[in-house]
Amino acid sequence: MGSSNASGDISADMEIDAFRRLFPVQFYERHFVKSLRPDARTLNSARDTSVALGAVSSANGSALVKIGCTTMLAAIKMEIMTPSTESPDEGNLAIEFHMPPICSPLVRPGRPADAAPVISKQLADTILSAGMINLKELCLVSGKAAWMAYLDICCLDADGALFDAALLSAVAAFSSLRIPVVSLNDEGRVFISEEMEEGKSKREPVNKEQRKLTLSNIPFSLTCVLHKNYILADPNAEEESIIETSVTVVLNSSGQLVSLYKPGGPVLAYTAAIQDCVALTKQRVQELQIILNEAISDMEVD
Amino acid sequence: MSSRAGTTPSTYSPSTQKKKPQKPTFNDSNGVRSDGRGFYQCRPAYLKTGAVSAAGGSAYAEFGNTKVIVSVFGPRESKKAMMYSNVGRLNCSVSYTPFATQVRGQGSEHKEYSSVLHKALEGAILLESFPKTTVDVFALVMESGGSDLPVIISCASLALADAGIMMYDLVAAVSLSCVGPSLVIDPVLEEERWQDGSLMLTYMPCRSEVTQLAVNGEWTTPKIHEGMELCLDACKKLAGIMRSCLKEEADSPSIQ
Amino acid sequence: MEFVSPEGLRLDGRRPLEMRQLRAEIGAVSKADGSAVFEMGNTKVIAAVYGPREVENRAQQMNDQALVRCEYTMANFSTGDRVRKPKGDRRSTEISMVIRQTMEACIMTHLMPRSQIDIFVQVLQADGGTRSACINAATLALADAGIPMRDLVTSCSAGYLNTTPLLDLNYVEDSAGGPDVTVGYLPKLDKVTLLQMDSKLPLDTFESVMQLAIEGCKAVANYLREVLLENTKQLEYRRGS
Amino acid sequence: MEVDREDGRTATMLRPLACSRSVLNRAHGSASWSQGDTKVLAAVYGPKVGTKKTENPEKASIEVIWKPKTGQIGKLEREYEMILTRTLQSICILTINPNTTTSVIIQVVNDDGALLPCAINAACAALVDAGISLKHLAVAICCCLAETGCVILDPTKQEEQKMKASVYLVFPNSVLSVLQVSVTKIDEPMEHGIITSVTHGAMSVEDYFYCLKSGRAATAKLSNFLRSRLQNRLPSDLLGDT
Amino acid sequence: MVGLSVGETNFIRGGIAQDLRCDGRKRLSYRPIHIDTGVIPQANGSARVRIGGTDVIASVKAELGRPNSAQPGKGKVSIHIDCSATAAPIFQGKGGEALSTELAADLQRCLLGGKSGAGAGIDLSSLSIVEGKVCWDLYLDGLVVSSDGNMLDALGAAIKAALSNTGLPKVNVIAADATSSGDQPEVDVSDEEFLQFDTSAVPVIVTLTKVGKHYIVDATEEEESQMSSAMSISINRKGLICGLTKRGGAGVDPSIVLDMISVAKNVSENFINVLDSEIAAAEAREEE
Repeated sequence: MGSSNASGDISADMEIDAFRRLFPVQFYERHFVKSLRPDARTLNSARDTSVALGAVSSANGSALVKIGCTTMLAAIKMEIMTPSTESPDEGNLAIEFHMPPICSPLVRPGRPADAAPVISKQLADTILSAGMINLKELCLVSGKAAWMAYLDICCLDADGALFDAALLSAVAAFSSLRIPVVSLNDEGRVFISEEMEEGKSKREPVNKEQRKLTLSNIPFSLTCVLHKNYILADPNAEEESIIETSVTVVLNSSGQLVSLYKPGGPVLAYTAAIQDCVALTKQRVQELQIILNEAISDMEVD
Repeated sequence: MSSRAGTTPSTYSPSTQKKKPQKPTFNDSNGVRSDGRGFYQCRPAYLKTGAVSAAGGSAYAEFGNTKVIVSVFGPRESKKAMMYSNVGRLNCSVSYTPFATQVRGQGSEHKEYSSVLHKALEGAILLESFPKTTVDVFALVMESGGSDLPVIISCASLALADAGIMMYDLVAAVSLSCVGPSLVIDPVLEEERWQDGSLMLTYMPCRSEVTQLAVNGEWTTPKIHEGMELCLDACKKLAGIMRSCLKEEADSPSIQ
Repeated sequence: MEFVSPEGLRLDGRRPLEMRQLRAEIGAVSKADGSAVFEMGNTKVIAAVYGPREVENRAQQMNDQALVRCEYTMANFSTGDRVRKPKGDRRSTEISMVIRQTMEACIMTHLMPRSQIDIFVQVLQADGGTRSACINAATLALADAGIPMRDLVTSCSAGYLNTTPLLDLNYVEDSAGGPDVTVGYLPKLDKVTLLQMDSKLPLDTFESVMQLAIEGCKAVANYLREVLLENTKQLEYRRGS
Repeated sequence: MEVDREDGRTATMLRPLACSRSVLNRAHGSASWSQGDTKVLAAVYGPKVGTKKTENPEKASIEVIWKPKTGQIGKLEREYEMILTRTLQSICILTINPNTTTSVIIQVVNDDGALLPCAINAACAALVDAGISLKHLAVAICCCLAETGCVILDPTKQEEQKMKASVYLVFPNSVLSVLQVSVTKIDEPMEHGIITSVTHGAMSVEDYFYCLKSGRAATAKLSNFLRSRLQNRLPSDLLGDT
Repeated sequence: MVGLSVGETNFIRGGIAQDLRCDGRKRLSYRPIHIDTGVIPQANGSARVRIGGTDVIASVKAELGRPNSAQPGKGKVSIHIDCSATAAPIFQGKGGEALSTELAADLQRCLLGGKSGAGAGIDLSSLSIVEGKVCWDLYLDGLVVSSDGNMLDALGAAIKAALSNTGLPKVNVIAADATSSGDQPEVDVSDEEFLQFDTSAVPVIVTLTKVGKHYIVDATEEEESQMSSAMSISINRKGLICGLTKRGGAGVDPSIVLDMISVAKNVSENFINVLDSEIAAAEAREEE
């Protein structure tokens, strides 16, 4: 890459697009000096975020989340399993993050994206360690039957901050989750009881009141990228590809730090930077909480 | 912080206990289907281009509960190191999300649909306009609600148009089911489950060309004639909707 | 289990030193440059040879010799119980390699530099001795394709069960777990190019078993030669008419 | 604030360290690193011609292949691979050999807690052994937070499972340079900057910074050990050149 | 891939236009068909069909299985096709997979009828033994040994021949009244009595390949390389259409589609008769 001086000299008589492609770092730095980003955001602000619940009717709970252009579709399907002997009164949670080839030019069919299993793992770690879900609530009959919640998150459009969007969609999908009312038959198999069927449902449903999960300590995250002394919140794909140091902070709604994730990167994070990131995340948590609550109340009105 | 992942136990999805699945009955006298449509009435279509910003072109289609996104990438370098070719390549792949179907699936590629999609679009694209390179058409079925394949095909042709790939014409696709004595167009999942036969037609209305036709089940010649007529008619209407969707997109001031 | 009855007969009625019925047919695949069907009793394989032709993968091209490739596949219905056989499992990769090495040794690869020869063998019915049958079929196919060879490489197996050396094991005898010696042999040069053995065998017995397999190879070679001569006559006749 | 540890260590005590270099003949560089019973072997091949997928005309690329002790590679291992790749990328001088790939192969010999930090230390030592140009060394440490709020360092597997939360941290080793490096505009010394941070479990923000502090304090020891091990073999004229 | 020069291309196309193809056939005539049955002894039924240079083998294997809960009164049939690398080098490794799955899907569509089983060539309810408990699972395996065009028709014919060669062992249910649900009833598979399979309803597949303005049947590989599109139509003895697929990207006018269907119908009558007599001859040869 050319030195910054060289680029400075020729930048005057260069098309903006060409300059952006050839000297991306310099292009971005010129914006940063003015506390701006190429997409007209300030350094610390996140993109527009929207949450729509119940997007998939074939699932028990689902949500469509957009952060800027990054789009995530999360859906939960509930299935029955026999709980493990170590924890007979607990259900289980399986979280999978998919990057189908539609989401990004970098993903080709047949070869899963490198990022997908990593984000999958991060999501599972975060959701379980945040203590958002009490697995005991997923139990139906102790030692016999419990719910296995399959949470699948599909990335529909990858434009940076995938983890943030995925986590938000996961949380939103859980808040839209309606557990079906089920009963047990003679063979110990669980089936969906249909209340409307002439009212004489022979068997008492096992989970009459347990239709929703109580979500406590909901985790929210914010990814920032670090470049020199600048901290950019909620990067898009272009910013992520140019600035390689990223810090993802996950805080839950009670203010606890669930994860501080900085996988390498050329910029070292000093205490001050970390504190700034945490502070930005705190603000973001409040924003996201409002957005999520609005989405939930919207759904309940319907 | 203990990792709960590991061996996932075997699970099953609780199904409704019914005595026996009932074949849907069609009241011939009034000709109304379970969702209130007439036999020859398609579901309302919602189409939108530019659904995926990362793609060269994309489209979203929603026909009732069937929801599909198609992204088009390219023309770009062929990933497979292949011989020189003076026409471009079309590469199609259809996949389902794990939650698209009633029973949770694997979310893997649907090979058969991929190949039909390829065959349906191939004839509409000017492959010689991008020699040596590949255009990738990737479809994701977010929710399966019946007539998935025709929706994918129509949506893909819209996405190709959005990506600016040269085409002779838009490809519109419609399927119909033969349930008992009656033909129902644009069937939903429940109707597809009980169909005695099916017919899917992909059509370029301006050129009046059938690019793909798949028939299954037992048909007499007059019935095939009737079915094709119905599909052709529906394709023409659908193509009109697709065209107006593209026009709207072009007229509206571009945000990007 | 008794594999040789007191009367000296094997399970399928053969004598210990008797081979199964051989049958060969040249030119079963119309589009191939050379092809052949080879049967040893119930084992039936088909081989097709394509080449010498341009090397597909430039990186594999060799400037001093031809590239020989081989693929061995089993049909779904080739064995008694129907199991889906994924292509490229360990067993078929190993057999592919064995066949390739055996054929490579007898093809005069240096005459065809910068080219590629593909040998495809397809097992239609498997009843023991598939790898021998494949080698024999491949030899015929190569000869049919007119590819220069040092000699007609032939192969035959021999085993040792119930203290009796047995020629040309069938599936039941093969799966008995006894020693099984497969030999690939160049009859004119009197050289062994392939020698494989499962299980263990005392050294002096081994020699007699191997000798038996070599005798089997010679018999196969005689038969192949006849088939090829017959085929050539046919070609000549057709050309003359 | 004292905790009882099964092996009798105090909270901030590390397990015995061991490091040997050039343990493999064929590899361009290799090292084995152990902390107590956790032992990792790292081998470096390269810089070599890159595959088409990883080739970058401007930068050398680094790939990490994680070989678990037993079984198949899963999501956890993929995550480790990614973290290692990005951590190593940040300490290597990538502009020297563009268009090349350097492979780092990590073989887990035994896992008794703090596996990822141990692997990072091993990889770093192996890179030095292979003569790959580095900006600085990196040292990794695992801090665990007990329910009581006290921090223990370098936990065993048993301890790791008992704890409420844990933090893996990677710090740079202080640069000993003849040239005056002028990058430190910040008032903190360079070795206070975090290269990598991975946390598990929920904790308060204060607890995290407390872990950070404890981790930093301990890395000095680790750095010294690493440096002393690497210096053993280095001809004296190369010293101070990193 | 067939590499043809411009001259060869013109020769093939010109021949087709003049109703005189390279091998002397007319547009709607077949190459000689040769059928052998019982070629795979360990299968329940098998057949080898050669049409010109195309050589395919089909085998039928029947196993006892459990019917699908959605269709308790029906057996199961699965079709699997393999393209052997012997037929063409491009089929080596996984190269033949795409074509194999496509052929299998087309055959499935043509032979098994609609989702409800209406119009199926193979009557699935005849495979049921005890409703909801035991049924026959038929595995139809096809192998393309040598290919010179028209593979789908050849495979369809081979499967038809293999099915008529199939004898399913008679099954006697011993303890059918096992009331305890979930238990599989005991069955006895006879090894003497065999039930012949009824194949009268199995359709034939006629592929019309469109070259230029004309359509031909039974195209060779060279002719197939010149096609703009092809229509495979499966027709049973009653003249009903049991399935239809189109190959090739180029579009065709709807009226041409209908014309092709009627042409295929005419051709099929003759083709069914030829196949039946060939199968009968093969069976007779096998008896000897």
